[in-house]
Amino acid sequence: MRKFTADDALRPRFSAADQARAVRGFVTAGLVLLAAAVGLGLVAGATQGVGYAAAVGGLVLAGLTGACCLLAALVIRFAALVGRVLLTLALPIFLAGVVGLVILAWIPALLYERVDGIKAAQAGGVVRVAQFEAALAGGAAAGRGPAYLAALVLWPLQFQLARDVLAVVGVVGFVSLVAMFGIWWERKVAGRIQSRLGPMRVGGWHGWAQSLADGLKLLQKEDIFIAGADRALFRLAPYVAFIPAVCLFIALPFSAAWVARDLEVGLIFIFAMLGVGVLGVLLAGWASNNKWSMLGAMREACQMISYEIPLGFSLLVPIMTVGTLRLTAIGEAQSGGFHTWLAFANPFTFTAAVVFFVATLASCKRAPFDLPEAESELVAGYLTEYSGFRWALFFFAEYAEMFAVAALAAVLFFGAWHSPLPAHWGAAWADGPLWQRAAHGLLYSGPLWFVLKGFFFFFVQLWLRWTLPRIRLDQVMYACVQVLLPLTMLALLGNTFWLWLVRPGSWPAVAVNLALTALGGLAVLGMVAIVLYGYLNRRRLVGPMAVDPLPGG
Amino acid sequence: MEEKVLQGRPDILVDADRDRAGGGLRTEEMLVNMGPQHPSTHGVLRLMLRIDGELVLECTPHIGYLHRCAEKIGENVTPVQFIPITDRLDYLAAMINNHGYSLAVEKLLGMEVPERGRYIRVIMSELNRIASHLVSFGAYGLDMGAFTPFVYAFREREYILDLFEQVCGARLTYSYLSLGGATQDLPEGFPERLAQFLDYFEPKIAEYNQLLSYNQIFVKRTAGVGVISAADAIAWGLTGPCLRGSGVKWDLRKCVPYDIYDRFDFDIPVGLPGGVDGAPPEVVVGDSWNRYYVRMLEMQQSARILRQCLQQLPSGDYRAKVPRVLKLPAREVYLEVEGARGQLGYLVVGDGKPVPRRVKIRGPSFCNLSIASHICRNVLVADVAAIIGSIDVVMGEVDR
Amino acid sequence: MTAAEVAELLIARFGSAVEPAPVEIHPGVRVAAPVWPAVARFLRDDPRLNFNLLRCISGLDLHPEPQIELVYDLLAMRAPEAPGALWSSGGELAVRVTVARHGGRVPSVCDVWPAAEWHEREAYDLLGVSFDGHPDLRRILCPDDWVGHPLRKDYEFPKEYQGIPSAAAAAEGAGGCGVSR
Amino acid sequence: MTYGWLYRLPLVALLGASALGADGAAAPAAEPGKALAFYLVAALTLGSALGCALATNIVRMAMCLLGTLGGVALLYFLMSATFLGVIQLIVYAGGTLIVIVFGVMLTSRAYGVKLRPRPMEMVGALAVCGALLVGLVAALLRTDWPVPAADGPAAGSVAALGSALLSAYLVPFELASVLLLAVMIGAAYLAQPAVPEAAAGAGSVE
Repeated sequence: MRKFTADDALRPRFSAADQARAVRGFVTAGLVLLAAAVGLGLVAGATQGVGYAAAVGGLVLAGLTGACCLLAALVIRFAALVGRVLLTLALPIFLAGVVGLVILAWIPALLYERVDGIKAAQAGGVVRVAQFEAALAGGAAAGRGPAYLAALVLWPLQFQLARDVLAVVGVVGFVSLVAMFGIWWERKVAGRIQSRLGPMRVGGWHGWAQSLADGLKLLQKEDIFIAGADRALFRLAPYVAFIPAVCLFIALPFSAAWVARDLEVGLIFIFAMLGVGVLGVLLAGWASNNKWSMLGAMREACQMISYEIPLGFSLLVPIMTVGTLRLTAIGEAQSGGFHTWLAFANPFTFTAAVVFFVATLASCKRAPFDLPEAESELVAGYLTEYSGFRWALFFFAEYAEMFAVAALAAVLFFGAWHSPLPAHWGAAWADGPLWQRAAHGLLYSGPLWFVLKGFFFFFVQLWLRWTLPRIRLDQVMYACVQVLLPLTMLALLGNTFWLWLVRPGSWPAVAVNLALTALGGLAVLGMVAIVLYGYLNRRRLVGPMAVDPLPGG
Repeated sequence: MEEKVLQGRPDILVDADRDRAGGGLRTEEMLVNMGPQHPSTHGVLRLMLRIDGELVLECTPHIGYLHRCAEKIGENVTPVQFIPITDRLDYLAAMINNHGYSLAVEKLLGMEVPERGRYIRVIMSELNRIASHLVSFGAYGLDMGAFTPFVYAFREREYILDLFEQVCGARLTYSYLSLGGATQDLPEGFPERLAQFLDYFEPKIAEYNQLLSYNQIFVKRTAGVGVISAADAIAWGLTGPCLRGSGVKWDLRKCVPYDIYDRFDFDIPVGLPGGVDGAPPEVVVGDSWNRYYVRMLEMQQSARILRQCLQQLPSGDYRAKVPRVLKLPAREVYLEVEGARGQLGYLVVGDGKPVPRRVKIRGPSFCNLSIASHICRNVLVADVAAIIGSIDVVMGEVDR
Repeated sequence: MTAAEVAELLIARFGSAVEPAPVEIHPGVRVAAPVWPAVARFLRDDPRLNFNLLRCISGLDLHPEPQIELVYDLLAMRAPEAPGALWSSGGELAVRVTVARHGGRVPSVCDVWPAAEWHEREAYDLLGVSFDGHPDLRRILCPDDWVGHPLRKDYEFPKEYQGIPSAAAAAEGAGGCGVSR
Repeated sequence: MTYGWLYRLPLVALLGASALGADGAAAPAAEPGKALAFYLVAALTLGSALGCALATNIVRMAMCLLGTLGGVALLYFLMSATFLGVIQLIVYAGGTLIVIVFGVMLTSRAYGVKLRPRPMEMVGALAVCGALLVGLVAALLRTDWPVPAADGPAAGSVAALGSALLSAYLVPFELASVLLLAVMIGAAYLAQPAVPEAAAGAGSVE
């Protein structure tokens, strides 16, 4: 069998005429959009008065889209070359991508900080390009040098709208990447757990392009409508599921500085979005005009409404401990290192952390709570009648939600974006020059740790999914009402008394903290040990006949 | 025991019963087709479910989607030609089908099979029983939502299929055991490879019990679900693991030994009451968990038989002389063997011609499935998958 | 207990409605259709016989004779004295009931052995034997609108089913090597 | 009488925004982007409210209701009353609406059922709505909309809201919770299966 490589996925075999037409189209669109961006920029720059934020937003949007169009034209024109380069550089791109994404997320935070500084120095109103230039050049406006270019780039960032547009673009991009990486990773993890390899072919290194190829496949699939389905709602459902999943990320803080909108009520905003996403599933189940879909949707509604209660109660514990709904504040409250993480503060926060994780499994429809799409009972539940890209949207939403709740667990209970190391070790860098601050932010208490922790809990979700059977509907309800709910209430009450009676720094607080910290550390070490054991014995465990040739074969 | 059964029932069902009795709040009933294309009906079984929310009020099996006129074909071809058709009955345990039909026709003809041929037959039957139970174990895990045991089961089964491939070149429909013995001798080194497989496989069963059988969620899903009493099991003609799961210690290999099964030392596992021999406390004799667990235990016993076969395996002819043209005498025979799913019976009627006048096949799954409508009543939709999976039907054999 | 002994018992109880059927290898008794449910109940409930397992119902088309013979294969499973011990076999028996090919009716034994339900449906479907008192006598393997009973010796395979040409029709065109010779 | 109120109508929303927003006192005229957003969201809210009234299919109505409720939540967000907006989403969109749709699904036959009001119902509804509209417009015209002090306490903040609920408005708050408790008990009582007559011991002869 011929090996299916990135060539096939990345280098579409289209005719030269089609290629030329596509390139022409994209170039035209790109140029028009860029021209529009320049025009808007001129308008905004010429007047520079108040109230041209709309023009600025248009400028950023048109500029980004135009650039994307031109990039697409380039990719199509040099498709063969791109394919070859991607093929050779697959591994570096893949590895650099993870770190690079985080850096990409970190740079704007630094830029915003700079812009805010300049803005504050100029006190009030809209800051002019010249003032930016002067600030960057460290003195009076200095002709048309690099400082001028930098000033042009930075100038729109003083408007919240421009930042918002960038943030939304970034969030959507991140969600797509998380979903694509998550799907590939789930398949790899599942494969390894099942003594298989998982995707190995597409793209070369460990099938890294599998999700890409799947996406291409799904895009090309026929978009099937069921006769008798409610078409409008059937079309609407994937978006109703997907948009809240994206909205989750708007309030999710990647670090203290990098959050699309640092809402005062960030925590319950995320909670609300988790709840609204269910409507998409309900709608999908109903609009499909299929009894299995309907059963799946009903299960989802049942499960979600029930599990919102323990989920909400377990959220109350960190809220009460820190005293705010602002996620960045909750994160900053745990900045001291491993032992200051909220989960290890007292037994009740630990309980709340466990309950929170279980409840999020249920709200994300992950095993063992994957009843809404239980393939052995309901065919595919609410997804039964979906195909192609609409189906993919549900999956994007699901994986985005999975990462979001995993990351939320990290923010609430496991030190948010802070590394486990004690804070004072890295304190020297935190106030150093820019590069030291950037490195500190990136490595010591920044988005890298946030993403790592998010993916750690994501991995735990996958691990459970590929190990446990599914529980039954009445058992789901039982677990919610008779196990989790009393537990969370106990945790809430206990936490109240703990906060009231136990003085921070007193010996019971310290002892419990140390014991729980040790427990957490042991759990992580145990996981590492299991993974190592499996890796070292990977040949022995599958038996001696794994590569048993046929007689004469 | 009745009380125990009630304990296994989830509260929601007891409530639902009460609702119906008292005419409480009710949702509308609807009819749902589970199958013929459904992941957990193991083929083309169609179950008509009348459900009230998640509660199944009535379950009517509809079969025949895989009817391929095996019996009609049997009346038109010679017994040797019919062997490949038997492969397609219970396609997960084709060797046992070959074995049973060969035995029936040999009994009709009064033919003797050489010793080595008999041992080869038992080896193949038992090996295939393990392969079949592995599929059942894996697929049952899948029914319960656990994907991983399925892959492990298929990995092990793959080794068995490799062995079969070395023996006869086929991996699913073997046609290897035929009139007079086997179609060819065991290949060189086969006993060693089989021993190697058994060394590898036997410890694995305990691992799978850890992974699935004793998993708390799995136990909660299967214990006390679809309980069949011993009397019901016999009345509905259940055989094989389904019958033994109900606590009836009955196995043709022991009770009415055919071929050379009286030479081996092995146990007949039966359903366990809760808390006995490592069974979880929730378990009831005759429930889905026991039907499943009997298969796990039977794999160990089959491995035991295989080890004894390897010790005793004689040299010599693997096949009796079979004349080119066989005339079936004008008499009839009904013979049953213990298949992977129960008693597989063949009725062969001869009338002096090379083709039989009538071939009738008693597929164990056909009888086992007939109890489905009886026990899939007042259960949850998820339990239907648990019950049908624990009965472990192969539609090729049900529909013939 | 051998088939001959069972036959003696039955004749003593039911008289001439039962006679031995000493078919070679597959011996049993022949029972007249009207008394068959009573005989069945006796076979199951009498402690000496205890034929509690109905293994199979096979219909034999005796064409060209205008009869169909139903063979009920029974097995006696004896529970052990001690709980948990191996069950033992109390012997097997083939009961033969003959019925007319056209319009013949046999009383159902579903209430004696619930296992008979599907077997009788199969005999009805494939051989066209009607069973009185069967709770749900429908076709089981063939579609509900199928014409004819395929296991009859004089069965002609239809040329088409709901507009779909059948394999037999195709084989006829190709020189004929279909199922029905 | 001037027509100034016509222009101020959308600004009512924005005034709150500038008053409650973290940025402090930006003049309303400085935020045409927000005005644009307000008009868009208002159109969404009104449009889906209209859809909810005109749709004949109950699930479509529910979805239109989602648009309306979401639109109102967005209006709250525009006014920087994020807490109110989020609560709106949790309680109405994420809770009530789901229960409505769930209830509709349980009746399973709702698929394909068309709900059309009878003419008399239409007339009645129109009359009530017309009266409501007249009343509201009259109230709008008569009220002199005060511009809240820009540097006042952040009235929309969660902490302030919480304190207010547990101090000044403690009695209404507790009354509301008692009401909800009563509703819960009532619901549990209604959902309880009726006691079978035999168990009740009443051999009713009819």
